[in-house]
Amino acid sequence: MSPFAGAQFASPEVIQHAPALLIAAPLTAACVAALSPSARWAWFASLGGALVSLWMALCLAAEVARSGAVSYAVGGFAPPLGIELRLDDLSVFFCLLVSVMGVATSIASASLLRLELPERDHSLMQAGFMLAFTGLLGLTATGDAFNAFVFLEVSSIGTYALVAMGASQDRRALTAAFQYLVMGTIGATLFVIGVGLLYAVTGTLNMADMAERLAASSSDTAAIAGLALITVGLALKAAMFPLHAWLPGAYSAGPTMVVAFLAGTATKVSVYLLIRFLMDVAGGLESAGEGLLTWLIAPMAGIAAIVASVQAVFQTETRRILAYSSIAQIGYVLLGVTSGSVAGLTAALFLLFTHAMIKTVIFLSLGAIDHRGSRLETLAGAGREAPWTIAALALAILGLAGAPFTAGFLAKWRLLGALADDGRIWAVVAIAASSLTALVYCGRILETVLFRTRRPAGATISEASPAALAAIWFLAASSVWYGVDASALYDLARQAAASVMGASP
Amino acid sequence: MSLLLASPELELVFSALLLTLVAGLVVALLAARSVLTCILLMSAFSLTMALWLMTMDAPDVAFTEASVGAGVSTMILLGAALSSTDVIPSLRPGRLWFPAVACLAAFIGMALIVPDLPVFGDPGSPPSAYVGRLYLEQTPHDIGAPNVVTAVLASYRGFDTLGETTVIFAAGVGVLLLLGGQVRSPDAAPEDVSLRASAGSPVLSVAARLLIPIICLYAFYVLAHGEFGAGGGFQAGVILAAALILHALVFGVRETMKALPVGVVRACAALGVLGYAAVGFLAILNGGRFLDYDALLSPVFEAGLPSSHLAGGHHHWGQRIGILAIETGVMLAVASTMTAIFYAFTGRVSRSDAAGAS
Amino acid sequence: MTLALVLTPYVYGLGFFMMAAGLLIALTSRHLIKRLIGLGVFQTSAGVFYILLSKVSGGTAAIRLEADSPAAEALASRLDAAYIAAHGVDGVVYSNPLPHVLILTAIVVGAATLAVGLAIIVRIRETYGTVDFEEISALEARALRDVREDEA
Amino acid sequence: MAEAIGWIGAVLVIAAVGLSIAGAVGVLRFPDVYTRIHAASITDTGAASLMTLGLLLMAGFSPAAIKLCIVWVFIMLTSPAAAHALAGAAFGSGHRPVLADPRQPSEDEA
Repeated sequence: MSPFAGAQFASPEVIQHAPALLIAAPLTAACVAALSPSARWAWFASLGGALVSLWMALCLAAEVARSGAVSYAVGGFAPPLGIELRLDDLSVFFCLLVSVMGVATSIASASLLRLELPERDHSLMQAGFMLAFTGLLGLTATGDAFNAFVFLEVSSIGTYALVAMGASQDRRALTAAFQYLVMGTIGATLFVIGVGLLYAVTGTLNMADMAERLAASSSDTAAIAGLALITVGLALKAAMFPLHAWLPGAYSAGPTMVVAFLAGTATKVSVYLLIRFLMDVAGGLESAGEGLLTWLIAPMAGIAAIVASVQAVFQTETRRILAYSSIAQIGYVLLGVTSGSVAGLTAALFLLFTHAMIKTVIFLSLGAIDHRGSRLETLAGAGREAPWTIAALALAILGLAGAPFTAGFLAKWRLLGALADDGRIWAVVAIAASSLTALVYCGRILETVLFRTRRPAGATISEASPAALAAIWFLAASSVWYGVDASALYDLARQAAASVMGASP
Repeated sequence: MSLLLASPELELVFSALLLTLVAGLVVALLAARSVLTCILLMSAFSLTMALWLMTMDAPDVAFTEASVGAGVSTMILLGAALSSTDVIPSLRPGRLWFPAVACLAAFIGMALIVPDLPVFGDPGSPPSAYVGRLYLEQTPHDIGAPNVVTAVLASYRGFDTLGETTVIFAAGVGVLLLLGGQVRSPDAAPEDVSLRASAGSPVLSVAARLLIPIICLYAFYVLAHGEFGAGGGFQAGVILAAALILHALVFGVRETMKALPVGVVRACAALGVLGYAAVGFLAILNGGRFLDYDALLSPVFEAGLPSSHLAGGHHHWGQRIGILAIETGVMLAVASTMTAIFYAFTGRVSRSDAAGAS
Repeated sequence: MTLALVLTPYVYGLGFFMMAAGLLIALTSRHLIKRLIGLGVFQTSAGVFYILLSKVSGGTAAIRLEADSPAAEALASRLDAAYIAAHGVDGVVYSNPLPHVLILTAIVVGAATLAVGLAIIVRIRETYGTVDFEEISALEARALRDVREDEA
Repeated sequence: MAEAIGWIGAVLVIAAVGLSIAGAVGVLRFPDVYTRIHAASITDTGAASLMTLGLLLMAGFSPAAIKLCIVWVFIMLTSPAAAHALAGAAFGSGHRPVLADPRQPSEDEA
């Protein structure tokens, strides 16, 4: 049972247009933010846009729970002529993920920006943030392959510049942003070439139509090549090993609000697209989708889980440690996705959501106490000077390490269980080894913030602002709540997984 | 008239020859050392590409490629590269082999699937026979515009175009964030970055005074003509921006900024996107789907318009007005974003020059 | 049609060659601006592929003509009636408009990428004093070493 | 009759192509900036005029003919102005015309 079954958040007239409003609201907010005369108004605009999107996502979740997948023909033209917005359980799951993280980041953003950038840049930063948010929501909602490319670019183009704005604190933000731009553009272009190959074979761009025609097509060399290109392109965007080189730089040098939002959403949405194309669109080509999953993605994910964790141990800067841990987590999630069972995919989605919450908490709290690209040691003694922020940070780190009674533990436990049931012992070993390694770096961070005392020369650390604290604690508390009683989120994930695998939940 | 028309097969050969020329320019680009050479080759590449696109029956794309690739892109590339035209050697061979092998492998992999791709010019291939053909058949009935490319761009796939306009807006936001901090007010505008020769050159100022209004007029022609021939909001926006940039080149950026401050330009970019989205909202308020132009006018009103399709005629007034409205939004957003980008780049270049001089 | 069969591998080959070359430039050039140019070539070549799919032999641009207008008749004069009947729409054969629309969008995206990339490069030059990839890497490595030595 | 006029137009277009090629050779082979600009701009205007004239003859009386006339007016307006600006910019940035034949170096150069 979906937790949203029976809920109704708006009148039917609004729900009818929810898929379009979901995307149009933050887009409007971005324009208003760019127009607004002061940073304060821009913040209100971005908060408003994010909240409306969250509201629409909730409406859609309820609607999908009630009557199955929602299809919205933009412009009134039925697919395949027009562009279709299509929300099933899986897309709604990701819509909720993106909009929750967007709202949390938006609440904290005003105080974070004040720490990092001059006032005159704030309204454009908010506009750029809203554009990235629009793009990611569009990616989750669209049912058209080329439209997905457009939204991929909407979410990326602004982001490159936003990451580069970290240069006011750390000049490496510029080179990191450039590398991110080159890699991101190559990824998006590979994606669009792949879509072109699928189009050459099927003659349509609508994903559902494409799936049908692929199942009926006789020769599929070009389709397989197209899917392979899409996989590589999205793997670049998702920072899948060995195409992850751009991520640590971007995460360690970008402005906090940008990194917190990206860490929680951008790579996750790429995973969504990967699932959508390989398991849904390629559904008719049994050999292609599954072959790519089994022989390309699974081994790479296993290596990523181990290698990235080990790399994280050897980093000296806090944010780099966390960036490598993100790469490892993407590895776990992909191992779950490739398991080929509903239980495995469910666990992967559950892990993905909890990890997004945890990482957003960590990056937001690090930013809120004004700790950026610097080394871990400078956090020494932070626990005494900013107890509230650090308490949330510590909870999140415990979740990252997989301590019992946190959502992180539960997610990993279920993932390991599902993989063991499928007989993928090597994947279980990889995740277990990686988790043990994670204990090392998580322990280091915890020890530094909680038990060490500040060196006399170090700068003082001040508590986060009330707004930021509210956002941080909301997410931290939910991650603990889902560690104790996961049923709501877990049901949502199972519903999503079942809808992709074509099984009844 | 028959002189203009070669046989279909000869056309394909001609097109393949032009594509060879384009690929030749890429080879030259691979070998080029100086950045300035690279930029000029890129410009030539775009222009040749535009010619090739004409032979491929894609005048709209050719128009865009020529104005964006050969025009605006070259200009901002030159603007950004002006102060470092030094030659930088290629990468050491030791660092080259892995990417080279990877690209070669990708090329071979792609070449292997050629037998599975549609034959060049085949009218029965899946892309040409399915959705593409449906657009050609249904446009007169659904939209009523002769140019099917405009119909698809602005109406059938209008949501894509909204995304495209947003991408341009996002680029403008990004460039203003990265470079725009310095050029807020006309007083703070940099020293004259106009062409050095233009100081006191009557030829240029007379030509510019004569041309700028005509270029603006042409931009609006391209905007309105998009329904019937090649053109549309995007191309019109680039042309409008070209008029402003010509003004800046001849009379100096400071003068242009006085007439059109950065704040106004930025607001126009946002208003363009907002206007596009507003058309979508208006359709929702009238009971249609997002961006459904048929719902823009109330049925009673449209039935009263001359030769409306609701009264048995063939004019789709809602579609027509909707397309014109969103194309105007696109034009506004594109023109102002391009101008903002130009402001940001020229303002910056002269600023670093000044820093170097002092 | 035999001519088209010969041309098919040739034109696709050229398109894929441009993709590979653009990718190579984007990944290996030392000059950052040249990297961006390579990226532009790569993006454009994706467009070339789409446009190759759109061409219909004997077709014309997708701007609807009246079936009995002189232009339509001139176009029809060089094709046989059976071909027009099979592939034409109201008596005229058109090329497929959909890839054109997609590539219009892609060109715009390319220009946007270029603008943001150049803005980042301008900032890099102001910060590091160079746009040579190798020099920037060396500068960063040196900065990292200095930090390590300070610690020690 | 119309056929004959069409052929004359075609000949003019081919002549324009020849002139363009000559201009391109000039741009590549001439010794300095100014002669190269000269080569480029003279063919720009000359070849374009021939080309539009040829196309006019081929098009006959039609809306296209009016557009061609307008195109010709703009080429006549922009091309010389651009050449002027280019030469001015070259002079402003320190390029000096080559006055002697470079193959026979004068004594003060050697």
